[in-house]
Amino acid sequence: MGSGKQQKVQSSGFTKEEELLLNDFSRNVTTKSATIFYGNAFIVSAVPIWLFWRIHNMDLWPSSILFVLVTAASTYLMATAYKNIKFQLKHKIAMRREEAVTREVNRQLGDDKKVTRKEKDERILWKKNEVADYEATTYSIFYNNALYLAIIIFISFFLLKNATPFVNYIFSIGVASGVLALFSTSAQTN
Amino acid sequence: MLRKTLALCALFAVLSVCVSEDETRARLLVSKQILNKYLVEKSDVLVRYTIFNVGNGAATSVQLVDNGFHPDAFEVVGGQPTATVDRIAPQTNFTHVLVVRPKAFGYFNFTAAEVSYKPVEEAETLQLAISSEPGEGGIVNLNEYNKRFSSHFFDWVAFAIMTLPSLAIPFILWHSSKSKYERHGKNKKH
Amino acid sequence: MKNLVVLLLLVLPAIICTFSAPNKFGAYAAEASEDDLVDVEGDEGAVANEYAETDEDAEGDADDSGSSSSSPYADVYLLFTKPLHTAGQQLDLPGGKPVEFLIGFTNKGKEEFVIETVEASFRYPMDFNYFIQNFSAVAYNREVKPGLESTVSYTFMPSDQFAGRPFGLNIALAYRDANGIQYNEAVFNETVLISEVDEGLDGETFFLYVLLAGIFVLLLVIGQQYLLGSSGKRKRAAAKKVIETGTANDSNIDYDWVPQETLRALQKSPPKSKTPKTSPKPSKQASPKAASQQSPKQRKVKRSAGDD
Amino acid sequence: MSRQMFALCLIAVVCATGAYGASCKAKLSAFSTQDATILTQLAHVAEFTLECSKSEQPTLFAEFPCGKVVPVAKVGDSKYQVSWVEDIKHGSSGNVQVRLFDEEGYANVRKTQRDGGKVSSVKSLLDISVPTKSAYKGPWINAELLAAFMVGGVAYFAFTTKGKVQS
Repeated sequence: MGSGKQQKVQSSGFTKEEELLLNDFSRNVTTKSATIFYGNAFIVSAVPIWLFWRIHNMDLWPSSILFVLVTAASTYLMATAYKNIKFQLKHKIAMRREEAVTREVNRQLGDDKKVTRKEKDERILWKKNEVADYEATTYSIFYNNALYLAIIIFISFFLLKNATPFVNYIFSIGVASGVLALFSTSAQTN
Repeated sequence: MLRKTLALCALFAVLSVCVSEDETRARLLVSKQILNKYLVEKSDVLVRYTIFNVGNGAATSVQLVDNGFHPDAFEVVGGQPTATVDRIAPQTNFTHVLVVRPKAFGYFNFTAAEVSYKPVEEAETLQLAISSEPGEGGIVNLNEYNKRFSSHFFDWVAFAIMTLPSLAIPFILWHSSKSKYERHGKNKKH
Repeated sequence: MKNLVVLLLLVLPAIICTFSAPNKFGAYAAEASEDDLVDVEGDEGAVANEYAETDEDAEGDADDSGSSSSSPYADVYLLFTKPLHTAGQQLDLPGGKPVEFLIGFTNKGKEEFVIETVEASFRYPMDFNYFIQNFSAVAYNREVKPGLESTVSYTFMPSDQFAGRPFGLNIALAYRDANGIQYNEAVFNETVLISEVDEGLDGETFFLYVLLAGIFVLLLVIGQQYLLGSSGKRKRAAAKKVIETGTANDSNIDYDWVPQETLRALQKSPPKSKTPKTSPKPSKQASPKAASQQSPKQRKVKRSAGDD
Repeated sequence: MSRQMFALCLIAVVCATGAYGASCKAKLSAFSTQDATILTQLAHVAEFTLECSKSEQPTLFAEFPCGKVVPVAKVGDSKYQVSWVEDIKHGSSGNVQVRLFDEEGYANVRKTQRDGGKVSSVKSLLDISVPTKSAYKGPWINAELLAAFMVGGVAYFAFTTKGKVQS
């Protein structure tokens, strides 16, 4: 988180365009992607309830309050993890894609002589940003979901196999989402 | 005093009888065992009767009768609850198997079986022996058992179906974008 | 006497503590079944031994296992069915495996007997007064009518932690006759050896693990192959590009980390001098943050390069 | 219902001519326990009725492939039962050849055993082959283990791919 602020402080010295550029690469997410993140986080947090209901024989209604609370917490943590991993990946992906994107934009605008160099660069930049954003978002969701489910299954069916479903549920979901959220930030600050 | 002497006399009498009879007498130990991990309604209950002849004479006309499985409560699916063996040699054992299925669930007291035999070939009276008692066992409801011990295969399949979109959709989106731009680069190259 | 009791009180907890899990059970069992034990324990004079505590009451029962408290009308026979045991040999019990035995009881008298309990216990082979592990006393309360034979079965599990050591195994059968007189017969009172079960690896689980390891390795290999395949190509392609294109290729130039100002400046300057070429490779090393923070510096450097 | 169907494998089979002039026929029905998940051992039961040319009902002894000779229990009018249990681990399926001896044959068997000969050399009264079925020993692989490995594989893939993307 600290680094984000740092960036902002530093960015004050830049031009407007630079700021815009930096903004694109900052942690801040638009409402659209926030919706995607929270929606996904909610789905993936709610799905394990099925496991605990059917396989660990947890009663659905008596523990519904627990389900709601834990799912909400997990949703928040997962969304954080998505955001952080996405932010982390976006730069790298942008660097990777720049060549291909440049080429693509060049080809699209190849014949059009009216487009100025600057406009072309801006388009490339914009396109690259878009592509990187898209890929980072999708990959971040995939990555976090996969790890989340793996951790939950491992904890609830192996580590806490013999614990009561109640404890099992809280711990497996809590640890899974907590660990993911934690590692997503720690990896970023490195 | 009188009683004591009487008892002593009786003891001697018995002892002398024992000594005289010891050469040829058969002696049976009968065990009745339920070889089940779980007793489940409408499922096999495996009963094994083992007759050990620990005497030094052969037991003849050995008849094993188990009235413990009432036809109202149990269905005999394999073997018979009554069996006759002509001869059990000394220092050998005889095994008889009965498979029943309980018709209902609940607690059931498995009682002992009875064995009658002639300890000596020419004996007129039958010696009656009572087997060991498996004791009380809880017969589990079949549905309950299935719920608790089934492999939950279909629950897992359902879980897989539920989690698949959250993993596959972001992955496919990411992968398509990735391959699009990477192929792009390659095509251009060659 | 008092001294001895005090000594016992001191020594016993120490002994119990030296044995971990199973002995917790043992100690617990001893505590729990205390009430039964008053009558059950001790072969000799157990009936009169009612003052005794669990652990002390066996005093003096070791030296004489002669069943003085057995009824002359009762004939008792013990048979180990698991493991099968022939009389005369030393009994070898597998540690960690259930041991089953049958006790045949023949009523030779005219009055009925009631088989009350059977209890097995491990004791020190040197001194049968000391209990190592008490197995739970099983209450049968089985009537044996005159002339009848009855069999009771008992199962216990010696801990595999005891493996390789000899123990005194005492099996006590408690019964009473029609007059209510209690008898307590030591059906078995010998030193047994607890043997180590040399199971090695359970074949089934071993194969399961092998199978799982195989699947895992396969997954790894597939994943690796897949990743190496795609990334390898990509890397090679990237490397080639760096070598071949050089400055000549316009499309290869990395513009996005170049600030707009510089770009503007570059546009004005002759095409030859627009050298700022950052191939993907070097920039890869820099962390994202560093890259974005570097831009002002780069700008300066590049500017100077352009001015030259 | 299907379990019951499975469990009750009634097979009427086998007739063979015995020695000693008396020819006997056996009508056999076999039963094997089907669900090993609730049992500690498996049982196989063969019940058969014997129809001999002579009206008498002989005392029978059975020899198993392992060489063990045991008396056969009579469970009714010319009805006999041979039954045995085996460990779940060694549970097998297929036909088990059981050789039946009458008392005369059994005496021969004992004699051969005493002389150190092979029991198989003694002629039997009748051979029956008891069909045994293997029992259901639970799922081949633990569902949760499978699930764990699948999701673990996906997570591993995701993790390594992330490394590749970031490097």
